[in-house]
Amino acid sequence: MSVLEVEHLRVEFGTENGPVIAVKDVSFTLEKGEILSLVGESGCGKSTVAMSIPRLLGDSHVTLGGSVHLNGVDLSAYSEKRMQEVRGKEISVVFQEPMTSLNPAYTVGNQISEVLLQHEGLSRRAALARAVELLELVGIPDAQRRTAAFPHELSGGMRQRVMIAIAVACNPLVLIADEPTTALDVTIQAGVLDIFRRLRDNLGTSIVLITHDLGVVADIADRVAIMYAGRIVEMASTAEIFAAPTHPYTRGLLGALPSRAIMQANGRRRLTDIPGLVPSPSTDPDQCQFAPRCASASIECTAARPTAEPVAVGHTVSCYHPAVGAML
Amino acid sequence: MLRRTLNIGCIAAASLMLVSCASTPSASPSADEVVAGGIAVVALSDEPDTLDPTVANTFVARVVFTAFCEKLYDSNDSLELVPQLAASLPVTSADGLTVDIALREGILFNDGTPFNADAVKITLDRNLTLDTSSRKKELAALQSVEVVDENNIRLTLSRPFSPLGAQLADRAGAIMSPTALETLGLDFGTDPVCVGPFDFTDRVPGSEINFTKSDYYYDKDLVKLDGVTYKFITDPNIRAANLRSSDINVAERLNASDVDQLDADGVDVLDVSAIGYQGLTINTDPTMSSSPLASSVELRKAFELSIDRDALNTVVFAGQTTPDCVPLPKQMAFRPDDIQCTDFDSDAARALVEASGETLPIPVELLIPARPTDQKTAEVIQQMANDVGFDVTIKPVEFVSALDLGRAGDFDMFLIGWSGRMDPDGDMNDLLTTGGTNNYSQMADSEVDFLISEAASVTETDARQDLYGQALDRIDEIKPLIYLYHDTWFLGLADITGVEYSADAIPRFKTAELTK
Amino acid sequence: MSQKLITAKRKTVSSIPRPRWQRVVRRFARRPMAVTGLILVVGFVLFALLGPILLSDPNQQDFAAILQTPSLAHLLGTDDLGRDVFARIANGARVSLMAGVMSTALALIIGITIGLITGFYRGWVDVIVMRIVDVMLAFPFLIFAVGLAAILGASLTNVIIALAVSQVPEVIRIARGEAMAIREQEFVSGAVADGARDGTIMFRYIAPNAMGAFIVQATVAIPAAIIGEATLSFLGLGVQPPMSSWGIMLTSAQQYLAQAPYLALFPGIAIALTALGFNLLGDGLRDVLDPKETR
Amino acid sequence: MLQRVITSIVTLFLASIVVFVGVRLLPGDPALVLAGETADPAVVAAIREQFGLNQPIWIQYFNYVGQALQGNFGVSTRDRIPVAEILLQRLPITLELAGLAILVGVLIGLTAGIVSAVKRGSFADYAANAFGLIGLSVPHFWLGMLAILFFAINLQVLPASGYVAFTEDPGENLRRMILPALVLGTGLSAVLMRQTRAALLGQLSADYVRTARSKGVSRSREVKHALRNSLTTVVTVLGLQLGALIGGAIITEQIFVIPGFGKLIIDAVSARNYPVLQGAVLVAVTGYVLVNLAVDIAYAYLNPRMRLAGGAR
Repeated sequence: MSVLEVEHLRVEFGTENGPVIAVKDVSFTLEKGEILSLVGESGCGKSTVAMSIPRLLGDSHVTLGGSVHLNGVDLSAYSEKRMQEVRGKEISVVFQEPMTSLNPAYTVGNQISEVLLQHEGLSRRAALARAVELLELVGIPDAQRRTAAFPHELSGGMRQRVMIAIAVACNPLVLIADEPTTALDVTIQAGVLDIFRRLRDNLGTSIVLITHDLGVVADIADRVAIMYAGRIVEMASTAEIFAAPTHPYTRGLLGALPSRAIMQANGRRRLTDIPGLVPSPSTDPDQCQFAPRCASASIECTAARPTAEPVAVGHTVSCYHPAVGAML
Repeated sequence: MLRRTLNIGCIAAASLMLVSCASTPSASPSADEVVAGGIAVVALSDEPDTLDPTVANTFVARVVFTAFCEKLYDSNDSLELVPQLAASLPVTSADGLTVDIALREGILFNDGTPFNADAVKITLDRNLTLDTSSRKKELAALQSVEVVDENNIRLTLSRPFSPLGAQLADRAGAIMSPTALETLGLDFGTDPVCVGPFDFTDRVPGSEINFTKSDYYYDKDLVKLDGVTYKFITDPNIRAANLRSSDINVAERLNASDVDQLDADGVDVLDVSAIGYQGLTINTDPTMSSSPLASSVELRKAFELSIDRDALNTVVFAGQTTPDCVPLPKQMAFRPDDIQCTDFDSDAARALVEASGETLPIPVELLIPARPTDQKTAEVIQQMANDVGFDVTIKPVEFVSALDLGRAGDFDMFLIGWSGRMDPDGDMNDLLTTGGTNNYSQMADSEVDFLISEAASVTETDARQDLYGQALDRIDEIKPLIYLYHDTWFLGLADITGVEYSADAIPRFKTAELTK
Repeated sequence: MSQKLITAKRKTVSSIPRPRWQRVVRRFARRPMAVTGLILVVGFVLFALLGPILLSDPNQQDFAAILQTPSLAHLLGTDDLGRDVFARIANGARVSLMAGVMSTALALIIGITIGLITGFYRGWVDVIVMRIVDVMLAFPFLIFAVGLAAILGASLTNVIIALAVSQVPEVIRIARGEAMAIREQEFVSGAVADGARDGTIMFRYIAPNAMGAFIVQATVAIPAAIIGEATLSFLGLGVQPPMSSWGIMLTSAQQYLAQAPYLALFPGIAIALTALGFNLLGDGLRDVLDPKETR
Repeated sequence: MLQRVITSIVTLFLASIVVFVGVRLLPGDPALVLAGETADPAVVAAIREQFGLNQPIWIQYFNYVGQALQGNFGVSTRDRIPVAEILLQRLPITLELAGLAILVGVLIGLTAGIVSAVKRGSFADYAANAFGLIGLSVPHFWLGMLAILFFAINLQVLPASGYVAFTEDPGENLRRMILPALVLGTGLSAVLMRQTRAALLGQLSADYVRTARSKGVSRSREVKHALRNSLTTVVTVLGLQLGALIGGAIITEQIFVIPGFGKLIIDAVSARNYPVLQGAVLVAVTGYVLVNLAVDIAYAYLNPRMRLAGGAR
């Protein structure tokens, strides 16, 4: 049984300008000790997927569809109260912005202990002691002293490590990491990824890693799901994706992968070098959403939406014109 | 023109007023039970200035003085002189230059020190010499004070001056304890000691002044209250409200519009036509005022004709003031009996305006102190005068600045009153005489000057009355001032009886008693 | 919040960013409260403009009709001199709106100019100006306004000056802050690099981008100034009779609180509704324009 | 923080000059006020000399500041009572009024603001918003008049005005303070409600609240996280609102006839009582500056980021 099963996830936001369907139909599974990477451009809905699994989008303007099973239990049936017991304990999250994701008014130790107090029933003193261990675990030197520090006294990389310490404090089954390295320097990125790898290896944590950085994917992910306009368009093992990308969009992404040299000179570069615009998220026509930007689009692409078809073992793709073979 | 013919209506109205004015010692209509002792709480309309009779200037301070600081003389219902600390009325020599005053014997100040001729001399000398003495001018005719013996003093005057007695019935005649003066000097007002039914306890600035019954007062058997507290409540509505709720026992100067309601609520209301007047002072110096009014008696007359004093009284004062056209109050013995006012006649006024040959409308800038009632009065006058061809613009200025402007002659017309004095001299001299400090109208008329100074030196009442009559006639011809009305003041009483409220509109609590 | 997820962090920096006005209008129109505010404000402006034409003379006294309760002849009754309260409220609307709008406009003009200059140049100009601003801000608004009005003397012009001067320090602070923030942005540094003149940068580049903040400040300041005018008039430091102002009407109404409470009611409602209109309008504009929301 | 203290002192020094000059710019001669109706020019001159009004203004200023620093603010021109004594007498009254008003304001404003932000879009939110907007739009003095009309004239349950010292009769003192404190507190609570709501809403959508949520904490703990960071705003607003509160107190004291600081200032203006006016305004300004200094210190306490940075904004 998979640790996490996401089926036909759909997320709709009500906004002033009408509904926005950020996630249209996403299904995937996550096995124990697996690192799955969700990849896509900004606005493709990958962060929304990450946030909707532990139901963190909690707002009256959000409509969730589909189901999420954790170890076979349907979380969509859970009340908000029961979800609170899941969050931080079974499923925890590392967010994208280390600068703002910690409460500036509380000490680091305080914020780590909070989750322990909540779920582990530890005393304040024991929780604080455990916080020191966790800080050591994520590689923060002088951990004892750091527990008394306020977030603003730490660097971005350190803060992200604190976030990870919070996320792993209760040995969660699933760790969702939403672009955990995007805001960090390249040198620090490697360290953070290393922590993830160790967690998986030592604790068997399953990880959903949201990123748009194919370098990170190649470095750490076991499996990759490529998202476009609220849907997964291709899913395969990391090796397979890089070796034999099949969806024209995936191929475009890989083609647009900047060389290391460019990445270092301009860290903010984004994967938008495929011609054309991301489609409007407010509609969901019955067609391939990538068609307008696709070189191999044909009449049938705009007639009906392609379904996910296997092209190899563990490799599915939603396309009428899957490309075959390695990229040139 | 002031015609000396008899007018039934006017006199009748006046006598009606007199009936209500002269309601001296307060009747206690309800057969309420009298309570022994207690402290009467009195709401004043403003905060008094310093309680030093030599320098004090506010009306409310005069009210407070009656509690603890008696004078050589006092006034009765007709504003005539009666002895208070003096044993009898002053005796003036034939040439009018020497005045002998006999003092009451065996009287003690509230600090237990004896009241005698020496004390009187010290007070009067202080009034004459202190730099900041506001009494100097009132006692200008007084040259020196001589102690004849323990209980007699002799005043030497530089000129005959019959209003002297009246001055000694006011702050100039309030005798201070020499011991207290010695200790406090300039700060006498912070802990004043005089002869009086009550003794100063303390003062809370902005809030209240407290007095307790004096142990040394000569009439202390008549004093029933344990003490009096004067609170300062500037808003008349609030004075009325507090009276209604019995938070206070007495409220001074209530709104005319509140009187009926208070009556209905069982609060006794006494009224007195105040001795002061309200009027329109016209700048008669064309070099100072550019309004044609400055140089034209006819236009000033037209302005007076345009004003309906009765309507003003009804609209602004709910019919509670006493419309009048002379400075002297109706209860004053010196007031000529046969005063006839210029009646409201807008047609006549318009005719005069049109005959003036000036470009219409005729501009008049009306300077007023920025106070609600003055503003309302000004608005009504504006409408009345504009109806006949004037163009009145109202210039409200904060009170003190308005006085500044008035003194400087920087106005066309000034809505300003005078608080009134016991003696007619105090209502006319300096206000209408050439070069007077308070002669805002800049009037300079030798006939008026002569009549007013002559009236002050004559001692006989009929002769004085006649001279003032002549002066008022002459003033009416020149019209430097359009007198409008005498205020009526209302004193509200709740659970208290025996309050004296006489012609000078100063409530006295010597014989007051609280009731249940 | 939902907006943020979709469009966040996609700021184009190549050209001078400006709010798209059509979108602003559309978003504004979707807010019923904001539209209510606009209607109230426009209503009072029309009332102030048309009142004197359509209604009777607000200063016409009628001694035969004193303190009359509302009737068909006098919609809101008559006051203590028999004047029509409705006409006087219309007249007062003019004074209120003039005082509110003109003092705020004056404060904005002075404050923005000084604020932009100090925020742009900084240095000793900034130090001196900010000291002065601190001193001015050390005085509570009403004490400052009361003092100024007392020194200048009571008149509408002086009330406008007093209210404007009292508002200036706040505007300086905002303009200075905006200037300092916007100055650092890329399109400004670009313009600097292109050799644009200081004045051009301040008023062509910085000012238009701070416009949102200024408009928001204006909508906060106008109702405050309207209430300020009423308060000063109430204390006798504002416009003077026979000119009517809502504050003055309330002063005289105080005397008749028990007899004729409607005299106190209507001018107060007028003040409250006008201020409410501007506040609603301001809230709406803030939602639509405020740069803070997108930051 | 030291720099902040120095700035405050400089501000106060400059403010004292402004007060001194401002008071002397008031039209109307205080000596003339004292001299009264009959105002003898000689008396006026004597009064001027007695109060040092005939000296050049800078000499008057330095004399004044020298004395003021020793706690001597001169004597009231009206009754020769030391100004310091008068101020000490009036200050507690206004402090009581302001304290009660702040209590009312904070109780209503903070509660309404929190409820409205947490229950965004609910009926309570709309009600709180309506209250905030109306409270912001209604002038104090009118509210005071309505309160008098309703409670004192119509219902006759509370006194229209007047003041009884707390030491004299605590119950009566509070009874008389209810209406003024409510009137003064309402305006404050409206502002506070709006600011609390805005700040809390902003903080509730902050990333760290999402973090807290991801930890599985309850809604109330989430709000606590956000509230802790909103308090800086609330405290700052409270400090800045003190100015409005002093202004409001002037009007409120005027309407309810409370012999506090506000009434003292207004009375002193009309009586041209220079020493009292100067003293009162200076104390008001000093209080305002000191409270805002205290706010900055509190701010530093509530916001750890400021502790090291050592200065506000």
